[in-house]
Amino acid sequence: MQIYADNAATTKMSETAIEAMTDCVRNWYGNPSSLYTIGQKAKEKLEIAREEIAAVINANPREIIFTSGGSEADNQALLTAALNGKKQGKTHIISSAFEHHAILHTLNKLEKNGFEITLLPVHENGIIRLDELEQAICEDTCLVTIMTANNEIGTIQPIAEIGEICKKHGVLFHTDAVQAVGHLPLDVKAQHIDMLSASAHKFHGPKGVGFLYARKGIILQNLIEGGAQERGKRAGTENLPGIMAMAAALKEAAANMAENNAHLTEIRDYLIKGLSAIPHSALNGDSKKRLPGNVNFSFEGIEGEGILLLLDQKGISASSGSACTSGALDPSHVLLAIGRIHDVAHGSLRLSIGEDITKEEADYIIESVKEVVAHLRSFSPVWRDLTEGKKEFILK
Amino acid sequence: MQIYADNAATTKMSETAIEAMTDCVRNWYGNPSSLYTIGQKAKEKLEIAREEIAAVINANPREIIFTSGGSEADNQALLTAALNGKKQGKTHIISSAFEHHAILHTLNKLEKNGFEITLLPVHENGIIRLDELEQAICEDTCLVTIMTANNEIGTIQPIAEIGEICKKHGVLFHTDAVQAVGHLPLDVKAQHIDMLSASAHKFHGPKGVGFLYARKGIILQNLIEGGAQERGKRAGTENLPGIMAMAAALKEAAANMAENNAHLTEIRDYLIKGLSAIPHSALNGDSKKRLPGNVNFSFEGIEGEGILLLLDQKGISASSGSACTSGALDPSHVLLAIGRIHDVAHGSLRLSIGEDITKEEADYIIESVKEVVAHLRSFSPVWRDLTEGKKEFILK
Amino acid sequence: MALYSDKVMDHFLKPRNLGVIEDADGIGEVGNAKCGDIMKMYLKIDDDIITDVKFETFGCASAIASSSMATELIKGASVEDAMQLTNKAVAEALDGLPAYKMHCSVLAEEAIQAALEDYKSKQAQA
Amino acid sequence: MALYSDKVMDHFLKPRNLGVIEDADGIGEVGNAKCGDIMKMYLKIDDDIITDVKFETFGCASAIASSSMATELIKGASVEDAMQLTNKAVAEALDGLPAYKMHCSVLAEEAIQAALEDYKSKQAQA
Ligand SMILES: Cc1ncc(COP(=O)(O)O)c(C=O)c1O
Ligand SMILES: Cc1ncc(COP(=O)(O)O)c(C=O)c1O
Repeated sequence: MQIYADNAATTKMSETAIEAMTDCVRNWYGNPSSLYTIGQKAKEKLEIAREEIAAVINANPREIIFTSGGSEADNQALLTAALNGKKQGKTHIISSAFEHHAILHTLNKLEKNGFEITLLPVHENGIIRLDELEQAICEDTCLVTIMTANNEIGTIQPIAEIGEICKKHGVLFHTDAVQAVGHLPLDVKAQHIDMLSASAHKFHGPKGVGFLYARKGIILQNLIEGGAQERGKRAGTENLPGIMAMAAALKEAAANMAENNAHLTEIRDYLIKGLSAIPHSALNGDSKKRLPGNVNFSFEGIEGEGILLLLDQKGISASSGSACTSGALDPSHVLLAIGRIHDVAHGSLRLSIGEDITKEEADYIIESVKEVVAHLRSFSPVWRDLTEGKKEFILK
Repeated sequence: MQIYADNAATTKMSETAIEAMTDCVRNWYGNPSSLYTIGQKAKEKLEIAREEIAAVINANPREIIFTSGGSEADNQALLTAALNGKKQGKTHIISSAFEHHAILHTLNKLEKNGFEITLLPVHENGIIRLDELEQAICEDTCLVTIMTANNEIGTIQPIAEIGEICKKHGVLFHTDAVQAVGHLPLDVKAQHIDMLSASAHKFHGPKGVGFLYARKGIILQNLIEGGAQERGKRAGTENLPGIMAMAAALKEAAANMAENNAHLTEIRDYLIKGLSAIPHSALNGDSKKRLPGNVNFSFEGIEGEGILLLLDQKGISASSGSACTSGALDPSHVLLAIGRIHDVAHGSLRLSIGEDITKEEADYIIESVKEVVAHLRSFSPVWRDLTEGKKEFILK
Repeated sequence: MALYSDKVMDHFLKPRNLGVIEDADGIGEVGNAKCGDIMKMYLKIDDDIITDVKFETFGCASAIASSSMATELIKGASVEDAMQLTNKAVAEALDGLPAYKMHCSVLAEEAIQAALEDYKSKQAQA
Repeated sequence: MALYSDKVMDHFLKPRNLGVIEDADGIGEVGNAKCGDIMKMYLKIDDDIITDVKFETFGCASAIASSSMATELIKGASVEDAMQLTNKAVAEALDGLPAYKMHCSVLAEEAIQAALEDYKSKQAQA
């Protein structure tokens, strides 16, 4: 059996998206800035894509600029808020402890440049507390940036409530919605979101393209200077095949969202139930307020890479921590942020299932994980110490 | 007849490149950072593409990082040189007056941040003078950035000699080779190039992907912070379909370069000869030291947009100035830089022909341009004044 | 969402009233080559009615279309009515112009005004 | 250009000498769970010859493979020869390890050393 269960890292493009992309490279190859028919046709396609994407999050098309992905959108959003804040003498930014590195590393850079950063705790359930957010806001605060859904443990933040609080205090609110767009209903107006980042390859669109929503009135700062594309806010010849494919994928995802999520949630909960039978294991993050496709477990006494590679041998693609850091030695900052101690954080597994997953596949996953965990524990000195009572179990 | 003659704005993807792209989205959809087989296969493809691209410019694969295009590569190269220069107290940058806006606007930004910018004149032939370059270099100079070939008039700079001079003075040398890569032979070692920017869609690769070459030893500054992709120098999930297609397109372009250029040069010179028959017209830029596919003329007494739109009616796609600025009212900064006065600069036409152009098509272009120019002149008050002797012709 | 409306393209491709009137009663020229637009209007006026109008334009497609449309709008009108012609009317008659091309319609209005002023000052002298 | 060499994968998937030796003559344990790697080595030594060796490892694939390979390399060797085992030899025998995984081979070397030291100190006491 072959089961791709790492859709949080990247997804396979949908047929609709592939068709939109190949249609574009064959038929709409003009430069949207060119005046002749071939260029203007491309421009037309570009603006239709913008409208379609804006519609999905209830934005105005003029509030969408296209980027090369989620990281670029995050960087530009933070740079914008920081520079605009600085002009008003405001240099305090609030975020959360378990943001994606595109946010955290940018905040580090801003910190070096004199900004003060508050990272809210995300607690055991992987959700920030609104009272703590409100307490953290001060006169100096120019930005709150909290991700819509976490990429590792899938927990969903109370975005509308955060938006409300930010609005009340007159503070900009950005959300990294890379894991949420195409998977959760979003409404930038109703949720009072000022800026939002998205990346196409997380919802069956192509890699290397994303978008940044910025509410009318926010003057974006350029990350990339040059030509006058994207109303002068993002230079570079537009990646029209990518943009058209992103729009096609997002439309499709939005249309099927309710159906997909009902199915995903069912299988997710089935997986959670199945894996919970493994002794001394624990689900990471809130069991309900999480992405419909996300399952994340820690297994005591073993290390994650072995789990992955053995599952790979069984045809299952999964991850441990985020893809970006799986080469590193430190355990996931996300798992540490929800209070998992190092020993346990090392032994974690993320399954991010796709919409076409079946119950049979879920059964196969459960059986495979059980086998793999048992195998790795069979020669783990840590597991021996735990079972022999020389050490205390952390996960009961 | 349908003739796409705006290949300097963007090219149509080659079949080889389209195949590489669709192969990737169907078969190599994994995230190269993932540990399982699907991810590692993607990683393998990524590194093969890097090797193929590096080979074409005689670089080491480790010296190539992938970007979202030429603009991003330009921005990152300049930012890198500027920040590294500043650390050594060097804040002077030399460039040329007719660089692409991705360079010029970034230099503007650096100027606002305390850098001193010298823009070398490019003279009537559109080529900088080496003695002027050498004179401009001072103790404070941290970067020379001169484009390999100009995007509007196609003139080619003496890159190896510039590299030599920079090396002699210990100054970093970056070249925006967006118009040159895939069209001219380049050898970063022989030409002493420290950094080089390229964009795939200019050589029949996809839009939205490019690369930055940075010689070993140059510590790149991140433009986009986040994950550890591209050795930590450029965050964001790799656009593997774009990268594989770029590699395929570049390999193809390199393999056919000599043949393509012989053909293009012949047709280019044929077009130049044919269009020179139009009275009071002039070729812009050196007639020999120019891209094999570039023809750029000014026609006195008329304005460029009309030329374009009438040619479009005849099935010919061409441009006036660069695509990015053709919406603007100012004439091209490139034409002004080579000394064309406003009146004449407004009436310019760029034809950037593709490798598959035929002599018959060239004849059709010549006839069409002649007709269009004659038509527009027939009701131009400027042309009347010129022919009635009330004004003096600038182009003899 | 083409660059220009069909009307603009129509007037650009088939400009109405192209040319000069040798014995014009009023001539107006506005704009300059440096900015990329020059319009010249020729009026034939009988009994305060514009009986003929011709134009020459150096400029972009929308400048050409604006001149063409402006001549259509004032042909057969009284001098007084023609004086009321606004750039907005020209742009609207063309089914709109891109924002950064609105100055073309302004030039057309100004060219007509200039030609009418020329006519009036000639009348005054006569 | 897979993540790991075939040798590493082979030793990870089919680790040699897995388990414990109940009456071991030397036991060494290195690493800690916080860092994500713990290796425990058990030696049976007769006449200064390592007649049996077993290991347990908590850690990534290359840690498991390094332990496995290290046991293979010293099985049947004299204590003196085993003392010479370097992490480089382990990594080379595995056809290389990624740079950021070299510490796994270091751990394997250290675990063997620790077990041998344990054996020696027991010998000295006896
Ligand atoms: C010389 C030059 N530099 C940079 C660029 C920017 O490349 P891109 O549009 O792919 O970002 C272009 C083309 O637009 C160019 O011609
Ligand atoms: C939450 C989150 N933010 C940002 C990103 C970055 O997106 P991209 O890799 O498309 O730049 C990712 C995925 O990698 C993500 O999961």
